[in-house]
Amino acid sequence: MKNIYLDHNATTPVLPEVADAMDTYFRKEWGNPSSIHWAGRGAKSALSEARDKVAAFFNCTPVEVIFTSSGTEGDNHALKGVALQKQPKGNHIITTAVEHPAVLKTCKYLEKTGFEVTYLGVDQDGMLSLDELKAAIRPETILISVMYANNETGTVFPIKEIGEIARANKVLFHTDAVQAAGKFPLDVKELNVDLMTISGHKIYGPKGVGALFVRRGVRLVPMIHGGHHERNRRGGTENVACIVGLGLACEIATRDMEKEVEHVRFLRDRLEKGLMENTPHTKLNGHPELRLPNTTNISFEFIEGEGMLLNLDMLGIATSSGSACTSGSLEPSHVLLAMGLTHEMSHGSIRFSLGRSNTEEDIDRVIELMPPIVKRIRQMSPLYSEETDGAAEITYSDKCNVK
Amino acid sequence: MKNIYLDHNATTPVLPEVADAMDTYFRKEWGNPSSIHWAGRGAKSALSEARDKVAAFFNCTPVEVIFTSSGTEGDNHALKGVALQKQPKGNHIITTAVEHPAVLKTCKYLEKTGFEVTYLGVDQDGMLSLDELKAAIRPETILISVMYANNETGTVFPIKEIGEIARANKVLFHTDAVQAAGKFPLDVKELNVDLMTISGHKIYGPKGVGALFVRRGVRLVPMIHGGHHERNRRGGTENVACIVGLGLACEIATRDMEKEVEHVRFLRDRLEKGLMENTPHTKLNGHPELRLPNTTNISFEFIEGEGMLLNLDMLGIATSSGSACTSGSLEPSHVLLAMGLTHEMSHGSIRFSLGRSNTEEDIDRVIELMPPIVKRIRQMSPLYSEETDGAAEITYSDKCNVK
Amino acid sequence: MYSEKVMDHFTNPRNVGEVDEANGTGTVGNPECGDIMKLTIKVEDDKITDVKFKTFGCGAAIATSSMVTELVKGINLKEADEVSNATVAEALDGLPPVKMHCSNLAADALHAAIEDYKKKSEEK
Amino acid sequence: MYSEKVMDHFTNPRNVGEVDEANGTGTVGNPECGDIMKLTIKVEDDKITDVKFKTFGCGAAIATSSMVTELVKGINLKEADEVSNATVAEALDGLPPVKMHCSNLAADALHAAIEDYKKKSEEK
Ligand SMILES: Cc1ncc(COP(=O)(O)O)c(C=O)c1O
Ligand SMILES: Cc1ncc(COP(=O)(O)O)c(C=O)c1O
Repeated sequence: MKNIYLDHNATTPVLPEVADAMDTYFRKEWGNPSSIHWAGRGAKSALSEARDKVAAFFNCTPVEVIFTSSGTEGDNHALKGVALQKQPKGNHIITTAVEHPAVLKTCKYLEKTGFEVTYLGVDQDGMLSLDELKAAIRPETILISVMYANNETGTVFPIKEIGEIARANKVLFHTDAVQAAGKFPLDVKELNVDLMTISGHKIYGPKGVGALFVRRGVRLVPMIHGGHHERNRRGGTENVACIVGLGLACEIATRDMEKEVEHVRFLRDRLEKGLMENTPHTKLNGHPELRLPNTTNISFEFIEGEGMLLNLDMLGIATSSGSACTSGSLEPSHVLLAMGLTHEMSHGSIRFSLGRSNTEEDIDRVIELMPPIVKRIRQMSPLYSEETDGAAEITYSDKCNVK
Repeated sequence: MKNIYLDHNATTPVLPEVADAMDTYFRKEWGNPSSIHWAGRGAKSALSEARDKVAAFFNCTPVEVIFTSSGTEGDNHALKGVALQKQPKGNHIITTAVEHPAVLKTCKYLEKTGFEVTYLGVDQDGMLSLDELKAAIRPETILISVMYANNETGTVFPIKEIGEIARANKVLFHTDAVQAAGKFPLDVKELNVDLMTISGHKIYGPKGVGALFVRRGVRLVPMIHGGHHERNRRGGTENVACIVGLGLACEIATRDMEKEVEHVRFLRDRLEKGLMENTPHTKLNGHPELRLPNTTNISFEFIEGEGMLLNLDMLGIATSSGSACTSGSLEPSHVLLAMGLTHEMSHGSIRFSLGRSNTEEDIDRVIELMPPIVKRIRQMSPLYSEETDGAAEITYSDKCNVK
Repeated sequence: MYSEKVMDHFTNPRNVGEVDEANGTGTVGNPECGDIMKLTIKVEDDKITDVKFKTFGCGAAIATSSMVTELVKGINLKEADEVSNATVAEALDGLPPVKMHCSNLAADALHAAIEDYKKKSEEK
Repeated sequence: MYSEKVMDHFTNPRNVGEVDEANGTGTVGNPECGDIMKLTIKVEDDKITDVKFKTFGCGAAIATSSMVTELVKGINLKEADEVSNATVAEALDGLPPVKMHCSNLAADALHAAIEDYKKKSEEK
């Protein structure tokens, strides 16, 4: 039975041509790019070619690119780097309630060290309000950080407009474009952004590498101090092979974008329609139009996501659940809660995120296999009544079983 | 003409078996280890196996290992993590004047943010004094960070004794073991260390990955905030392939250590003797006995290192010069200056660092090729007089040409 | 992530549903906590002659629910009282550390159902 | 890192040494700065008829020294006055940004040597 991978927002397979390109930098050109002798020269020029490619991806100059070890590091560096640099001038940061933990947890940390953070809310489609954003700006606001596209729902924020507002108010603007990369052009000039984060493994490149665009003239306190790497902005011997992989992945992403977007959008729409028509009591999470073309996030009422995920996995279908039972309690998605979903509905969400290798047959198989899974799990749920095909009557205890 | 690589302290070639092991995690097991479906499971167990291997290398438990993106990140995380965590209790850190920039620059940064740092000096062999260390400890001392072996001279510090002093004074102890790894056993129990940094690319593993040992019970403020990775201690999707490479490199390092140390020591001693006997006016930098078995650092009087390095490079011989003309001025090595060398002698140093692939023929070739290079460059030097084969009479202007 | 036994109980859960003419019901958890479990039992002569569960929760929650019904079917109330969270987790060959809290649910629901039965019988 | 021209001048430096019967000497730099250059010239009829250098410094420092001697050999003092750091760097097809400071040395040494010649001729 063929496996079907529908979790491209979690990670994407590395393209064979990317893996091939990297291979050289493990086996032949293993030199340290800081060395001036023969062993370092190949690595050094590879680094510089990769930087050119990433700069082309951002539509910026190569010196405006800092290589990082992940999207998470890029987000941390942008936020803390600006915050510490601008601390004397102001201590207020604006972000949204639906950011990735890389931004949210960093903001929580900054709050502990004397910064104030406004978390903008979103409406039921996961969209933020530009008026609320404008109203949140204060004289002491030093940074706005708003993601380009949400990883859970795919909702896309109006980055260009936010960039204009930021610029008009002389506030720096960072966007986490980890999920938007490869799906929209990331033109930092067009978008008015000062800082932008991307990650290799979401665009068919390797894990453990990313890049941060930092507009010329924007100074950041470094996060990793050390040698003269990255023009003194980020210490540490460069991960040459992974950086080469990132560069090539960016190049290919641009080359294939149009075709891929069309491909995944067609399949995604088919999947979404098929799933929602075949199963009662579902709800689409995310903006109906302003959404990543590859993402559909659906809540299945009365049941919890992990069960569906496990059942799908047993059939070889990889998806992701908004409900993460990782830290000792079954945490519902902070994104879905921010959109006003109840806890039950948040727990019952499944994210399908498509990619270049998916086919129409894949999608049709999922459409066919999903309803019996949902039915089976609903039969186990105390929230569901088979007789009425609706909510069961149940009284909750008010005590949580979680310590 | 065969290239001869004598710069293993800068970076080592990736072993083919390490590259092979990594390949699987780009081409087949590309899943996200946080995913619970089929695509993530292989990556997750690979991560856990690699962690076991690194834990064995440290002689610690797997939960005491945090994977990082470089030795530099490990050093930063150890220093800032302890500093910020312990800030309420004390603000004094002790380190040495000869640490790697990953430690020194981090200390300089911490000094700017309210910490006090004592930089212990070293004697002419690059050795520190335990009495001075003891005397430097104050009630508000929160951390001692002393490298295991110096990357430039190879001088090895008495880590076990320093660990005992730290423990007796209830001060945390970090050691940067990046250069010692693979040359000495890194038994954290035996050595009394609380934190230890290693880096993949110095032990025939990949660049862009490292590990930090953090003794159970030692809490650090995270440096990269994000998801639940590394038990909430370091956010970011894991660089699975590079981590697998690091794990295997550690395993092989232990397996081959004895043999390799004997091999490089024999060749290093031969090289050192050959070079110093064949050329007048040289000086060995570093401790005569307590030194990495693969490293020899020699100052050639009257001349500057880069010229020698370039000439050697033209013959296919890769070495490194203590003199780095990188940041707008010809900076002499801070390590050699701390050992009391004059600026000229610091500028005139060349580091030869050997590795497993070097052969006796390699070494003999270098011994043969070096003297004419030195002679040729000396002839160009205003500090050298051919007639007397000694120092030339010269009066300096006191103004520097560097702005 | 899960042991084979957990996956077995998750995939083929035993005793799903509600006992006809149950004389004890225990509902624990609520949507805010994440997991909800409803256990119904039929007690005859101090013995649990039938037991069924309905659970809203993750794989571990379903498996522990299923396991607890197997553990207590046919045993007397005194023995059932001694079934703890640890008993259930052990019977499943362990749970991933992050899921340990789920096993609290199953034993809690059982004890709530027994409590309910006792209260009802006293009321009679 | 270095252009071909730099490597050529570094590998085959022109005019190394000290001019016999030099009538102008310029020494610039000191060990603390890193680079030291000593330029000796022989001036006849306002023309630099011979010039040689000795340099302690990195590859760029040696190449710029060599280049400056080539540039000024045979030209008159007025033309030599106009040789600047930029002239030398350009003649070498550029230097890496981090090495730009080295090219300051060569022109400085030249001007110091001319200065020295002029002072000496006045003294006569
Ligand atoms: C002693 C020492 N510490 C730290 C580092 C930094 O490690 P990395 O190159 O992985 O950033 C190095 C090597 O550059 C080193 O020699
Ligand atoms: C929106 C967003 N930001 C940041 C990240 C973090 O990137 P990385 O996985 O490279 O740490 C992710 C992916 O996990 C993401 O989806």
